[in-house]
Amino acid sequence: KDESSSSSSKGSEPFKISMITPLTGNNTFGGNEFKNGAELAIEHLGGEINGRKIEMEFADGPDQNATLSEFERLYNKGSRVFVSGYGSGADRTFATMVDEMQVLYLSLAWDKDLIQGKSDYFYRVGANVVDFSSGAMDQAVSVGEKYLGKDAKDLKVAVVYTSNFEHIVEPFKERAKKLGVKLALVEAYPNDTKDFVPIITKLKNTDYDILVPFQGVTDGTPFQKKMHELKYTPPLTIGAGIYYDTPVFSNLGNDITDGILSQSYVTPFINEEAAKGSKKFREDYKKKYGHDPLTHALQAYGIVNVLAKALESVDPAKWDDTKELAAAVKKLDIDYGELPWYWGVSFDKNNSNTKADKFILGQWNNGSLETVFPDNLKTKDPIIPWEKK
Amino acid sequence: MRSDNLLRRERLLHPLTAVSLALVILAAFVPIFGDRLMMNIAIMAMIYIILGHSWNLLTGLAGMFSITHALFFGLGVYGMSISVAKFHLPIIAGLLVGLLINIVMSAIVGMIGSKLSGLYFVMAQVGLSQTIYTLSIQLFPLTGGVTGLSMPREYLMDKSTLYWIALILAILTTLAFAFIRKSRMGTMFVALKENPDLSLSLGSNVGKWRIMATVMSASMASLAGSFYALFMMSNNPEVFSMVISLKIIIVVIVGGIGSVWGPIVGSSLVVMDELIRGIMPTTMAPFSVIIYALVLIIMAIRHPEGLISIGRSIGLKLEGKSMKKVSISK
Amino acid sequence: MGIDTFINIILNGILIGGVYGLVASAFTFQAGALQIVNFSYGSSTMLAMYLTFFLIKEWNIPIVFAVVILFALFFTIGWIMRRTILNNTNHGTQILTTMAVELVIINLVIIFFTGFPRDMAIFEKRINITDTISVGLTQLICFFLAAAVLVSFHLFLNKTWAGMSIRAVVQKKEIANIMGINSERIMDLAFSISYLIIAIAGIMLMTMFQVEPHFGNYMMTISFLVCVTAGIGNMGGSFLSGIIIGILSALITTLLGAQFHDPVLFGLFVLILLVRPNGLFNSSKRIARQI
Amino acid sequence: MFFEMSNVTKSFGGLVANKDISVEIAEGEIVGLIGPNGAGKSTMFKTVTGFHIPDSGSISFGGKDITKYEPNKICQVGISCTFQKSQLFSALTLEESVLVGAYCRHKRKSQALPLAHRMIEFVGLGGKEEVKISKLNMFERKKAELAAALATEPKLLLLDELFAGLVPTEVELMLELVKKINEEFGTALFIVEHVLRVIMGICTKVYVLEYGQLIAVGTPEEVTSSEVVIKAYLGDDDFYAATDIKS
Amino acid sequence: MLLQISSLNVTLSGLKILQDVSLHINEGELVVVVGANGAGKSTLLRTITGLNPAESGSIQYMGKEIANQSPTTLPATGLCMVPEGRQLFPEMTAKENLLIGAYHYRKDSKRVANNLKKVYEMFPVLEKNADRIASTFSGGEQQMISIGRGLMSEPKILMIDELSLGLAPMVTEALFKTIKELNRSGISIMLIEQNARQALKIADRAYVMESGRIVMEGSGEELLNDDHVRVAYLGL
Ligand SMILES: Nc1ncnc2c1ncn2[C@@H]1O[C@H](COP(=O)(O)OP(=O)(O)OP(=O)(O)O)[C@@H](O)[C@H]1O
Ligand SMILES: Nc1ncnc2c1ncn2[C@@H]1O[C@H](COP(=O)(O)OP(=O)(O)OP(=O)(O)O)[C@@H](O)[C@H]1O
Ligand SMILES: [Mg+2]
Ligand SMILES: [Mg+2]
Repeated sequence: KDESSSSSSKGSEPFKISMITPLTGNNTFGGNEFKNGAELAIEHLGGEINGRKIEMEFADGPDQNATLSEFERLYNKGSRVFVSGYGSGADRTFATMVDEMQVLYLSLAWDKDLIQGKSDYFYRVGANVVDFSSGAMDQAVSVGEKYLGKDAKDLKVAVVYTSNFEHIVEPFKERAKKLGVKLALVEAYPNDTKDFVPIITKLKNTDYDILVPFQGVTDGTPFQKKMHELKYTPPLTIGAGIYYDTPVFSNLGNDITDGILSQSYVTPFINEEAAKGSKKFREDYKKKYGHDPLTHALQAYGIVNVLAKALESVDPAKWDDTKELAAAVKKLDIDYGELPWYWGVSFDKNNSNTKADKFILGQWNNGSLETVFPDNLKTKDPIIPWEKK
Repeated sequence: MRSDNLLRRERLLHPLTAVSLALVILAAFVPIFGDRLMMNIAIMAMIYIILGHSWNLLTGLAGMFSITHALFFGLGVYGMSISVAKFHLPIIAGLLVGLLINIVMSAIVGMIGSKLSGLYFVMAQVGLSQTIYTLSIQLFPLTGGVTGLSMPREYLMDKSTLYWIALILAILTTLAFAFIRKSRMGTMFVALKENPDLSLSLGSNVGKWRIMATVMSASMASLAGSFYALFMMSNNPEVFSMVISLKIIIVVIVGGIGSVWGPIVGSSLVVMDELIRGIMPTTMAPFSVIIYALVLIIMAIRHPEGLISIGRSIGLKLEGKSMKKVSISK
Repeated sequence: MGIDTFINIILNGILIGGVYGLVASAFTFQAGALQIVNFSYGSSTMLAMYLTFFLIKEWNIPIVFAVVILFALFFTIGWIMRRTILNNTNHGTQILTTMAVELVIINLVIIFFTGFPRDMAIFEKRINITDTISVGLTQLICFFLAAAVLVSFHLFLNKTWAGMSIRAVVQKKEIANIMGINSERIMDLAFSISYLIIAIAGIMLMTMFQVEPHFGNYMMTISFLVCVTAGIGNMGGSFLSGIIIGILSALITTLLGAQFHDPVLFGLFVLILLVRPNGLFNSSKRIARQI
Repeated sequence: MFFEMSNVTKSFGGLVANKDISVEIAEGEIVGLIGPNGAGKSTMFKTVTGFHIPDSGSISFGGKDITKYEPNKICQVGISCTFQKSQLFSALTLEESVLVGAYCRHKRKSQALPLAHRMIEFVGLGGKEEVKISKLNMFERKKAELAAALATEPKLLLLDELFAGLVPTEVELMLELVKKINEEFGTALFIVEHVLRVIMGICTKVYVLEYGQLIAVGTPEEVTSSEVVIKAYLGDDDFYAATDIKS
Repeated sequence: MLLQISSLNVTLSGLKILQDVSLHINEGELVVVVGANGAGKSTLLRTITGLNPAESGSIQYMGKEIANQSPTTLPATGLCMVPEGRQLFPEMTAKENLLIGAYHYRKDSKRVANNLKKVYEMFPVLEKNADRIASTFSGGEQQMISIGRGLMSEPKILMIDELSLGLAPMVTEALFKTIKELNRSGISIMLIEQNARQALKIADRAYVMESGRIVMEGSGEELLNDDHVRVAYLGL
């Protein structure tokens, strides 16, 4: 009945895109980046598409059940199109229920098994974790081959990570096994570890070629600082994204960060020509929010742009018909580089984006992150080993 | 005259409490049928009622301060979701698996609780729950790590079905609590809380009762957890988090500790939390938490015996008594 | 593994243990001596860290003034908290109100300082003992500071009239009153002093760690662990148990692997508690059956 | 023997609170235990009831060795006690408090409740079942304690200074009650008391303890006239000897 | 007149506990209050020290109104109560318990040491076990600590609630003598005692309290010979 009453004014009302993301609680930091990114996307779109106004509607989802409850609230208020917020633990829930509710849901969650069979309304637009972390292994191997002169069989890799990232590291390890790469050290430490001396000592006593840390902002900083204090520099570090490619990391100072490589999911610090609008995003973001954007912000910016592409292809008056809109999303076929986050869009039969599979390798150089791989995105050539410089 | 007295007291147990309880809950939620958000909030409130009774049993009655109560809840969630999502067992099996894990776990906690008291017991629980939390993340192949597992989509239930199940579970646990409170077990629980040494000297096997209290309480929490897994259609280490534990404690203390009505009254907080978050504009989200916190503080200072003390002071005669003091130091 | 490495790890464990001791000292004092269970302890420390950062790094206030401001502020916070929400002995109420205060602090920090992690970007100076063995300077300072704080708390409680009257008030308020002790005043003062210690700890920690709004959780766990394993209210023991925890966790990580850190450490402490139900350093004689 | 302590020693650190104590009590007997403050009387009771484990020696009851029993087990074999420092469940009602004791014998509420009511009636608190223990005055509390202990249906009841703080009229009432316990239930009693009226009035045998050691045993008359006891405990003033005892 | 109480009424949790109580203590007097359990004796003392609120009536101490005054100011003026049921600080040592009594003149360490010595002389057991935790003392020993703590405060007027509770006859005797001596040395004493006979023997004056009212007043001698008292409180 809700729909019939409002049908008369359809098309003239602003169109709402909803995002539930943690604005309080433990993940406030990433949540706000998400919010900023989406906000900026709407601004860049001029607040309208094809003449109809579009608006973001945000809600605070500090935890799983609050997210669900906010979802229901927004649904009650008429929201039918959602993009997922940072670390949304409730995406699994939504994956099961949006079809029944006929809600279009674009997710950035990257769990491999997120989608249970065929769905008409649930789309995973971002990368999945297995691609990402086996990608990191591949990067390590290709760096090894190209710069260290070792092929996979001879390469020795050390991994350190918080146990929070077990699900990311697992595919990494599997990939290593498959490629025959030797894992010289695998060290998972508890989330709130503050004392890294024992782990660093272990590293010191391990013979390896490449260190791959999977670390977040809370543990990455102390870890790197401690290494610096102990005057220890690993032979080569390839951070598995997450934190190593954020501006926060560069705050540590050049003598620490310089030379460190990092795989990124998506990053605004790439060759401007390769991804349309990435520079504009980067600059405007900094202007508006006072700091360089994190990957998170770009993801949110990106997903709103993906949705915008779908909206463009549908008559604004029909946007409220989610079925039609969902079909338009499904039909999307966007090439790599057309969106600011570089990824393309093309959904497989389970609505998983098959063009969110290219990852970027960057290197810190004088406090800024230069993209060094793949070649079409790179802004600089890598310097390996760093001492060569 | 004596037997007359006896009769009156025995009757107090079920029918009256049950009927009035059911009516109150129903009346409170009649307007919400069909409204998904309201049903959602109601379901969360029911879950906290169940958890509240569970905590109240252990802490309010038996006096064992349970600081990481989400541990039992979380095990219930994992029992259900692992059984169903990983091993494709039926729901009832998931429920039983959750119960079983919880019974084992709570027997351990109870055993520790019969040796330790006060902050020492609290500390031991923090240790155990931290360990389980870590394991829930590290045993990635089994548990799905931080991202958890998805329940198969065919188990998705209608909101109103979920609502009715939650309601029934809440009523059942309320009755169970009321019954236990009046039974031998309840008397023994309160006795050991009030004065363990005297209980011992009156022949009560304090250690056994402590374990019993923990097991009973954990089973209730497990029920809530298993239901939550069906409600959320997934699991997530978040369910072991301190946030949930603290919320359970807050709900009961605000309601009135030791009383059957405590958790029911206190669950209004869950509703309040939702409402404040709903009313405040998103940009003010941190402010809404602050408001919530301030309300808590004022509540705690003005009505240290819980909200039901207000009811009592305006003449409502609610069954049960609040036990003013929780003590977690020795 | 060489002997040097081993010594290094143990030394580091001892020093970080000292830091744990410092973090926990005020908590031990509050929970043990004042019988106030302060769940906002962690976030108070976090607040001290943020303020340190902003006073010194962002607002460029000279260090001496910054410290004075911080002290004044924290003393006041302690005083106000004790006056308004902690002037009762009911642990249930205390838990409730302090948890609420924690929410307030965290969200105020988010509002005013954003959730962005902050780091003083100071690098710890290492003091080389031999070529291969070295210790961190701040850690060393913390170590001695912790020892000093805990020892002076201990002496204060046991050897001064004020300390004795605090214990008296905590144990039997009414009787302390009729003996002429102004229980409210003395508790206010004691609690405010404990907040000074939190300010000190905050400053020290800020030089070593990066802070974000939820950093307090970690403080809380550590304080809890240290306080309880030592035996609640046992100041001297806290310092020792901080060190033991430091060494143990270093050893577990080194010998078994970091992924076993939590289960083994916590498992060990549950066991220790079962064997010594009143903490490592409390003799059971102190806790006699009152029957 | 019905109840027997043989050569029990208990020390706290360096302090020997009980040294080589041997005590015998026959079924249905009323035995007293007196001695100066700090002599070790309460310690002895706590050892019997299982709150202390003796360093050496053994305790047997009804032919069973109960030396290492836990307090609740001891209660179940039939020894109950009241404590010197009044012990109560202050948040419970009188009825519930006594029920705790009654549950020691009966698992079902339907059986335990009548027993509890009987005991409440017996000690003369009938009508106060619903009153919170914390609302009772001292005399009533003492009776409540007694009722709870009685509800465990003990064969031996230890009373640690049950009469302390009662005015003489109340002492008499309580004395009647205690006598009635012995007569009606055949319960043996072991009584620690500084109120000599009690010891003289009902005990058939009195043990005297000083510095943890038994220094005398005998009938009340024998004991109170013994030089050692007068010197250690009663004092040479004729005050007690004269009036209290005779009355 | 040192202490003058007139028409004192006290209501606690809705119950009238004391009704129209008037009594006084002169300088240097030893006054005994007897009464059955629950008569309100302890409540009277608690009201004088300000632990319970007085509803109406006045309590004048050395000519000053002290009803409903904060208890903390009293010790310095020489008003001290030894509470019922010992009320020691259970986790402090015997010595510390005694020292707390000297809190209000704590700066004068000589005076403290002096008084401590006196108390130790009175109760040698305490000196021997000075550093033991109070809760491990026997019942009687705890009573000694409690009385000692009261004496430490150098009272002008000492109010003792249930002096002989749990004390062995010999100690009780000695204590009564001591009390009398203290009284002779100039301390006024108000004694609440179940052992009415002995108490009345040493009393200058005495009051009988029943259900919250003073029902009788007279010299110790008079009351000892009063029929009602003999029946109700002496058990004769
Ligand atoms: N837990 C304990 N630790 C150390 N000493 C103790 C402990 N319990 C009792 N004592 C000491 O043992 C001795 C005997 O104490 P107990 O309580 O048995 O005396 P009592 O004969 O009951 O005296 P009273 O008549 O005063 O109650 C006393 O000196 C007492 O201080
Ligand atoms: N806080 C209170 N609230 C309600 N009633 C109280 C309170 N304190 C005492 N009473 C009641 O007041 C009456 C007098 O108590 P009080 O302790 O003064 O008597 P008492 O003469 O000292 O007796 P006892 O010999 O038992 O010490 C008792 O019936 C008691 O139950
Ligand atoms: Mg004794
Ligand atoms: Mg009294």
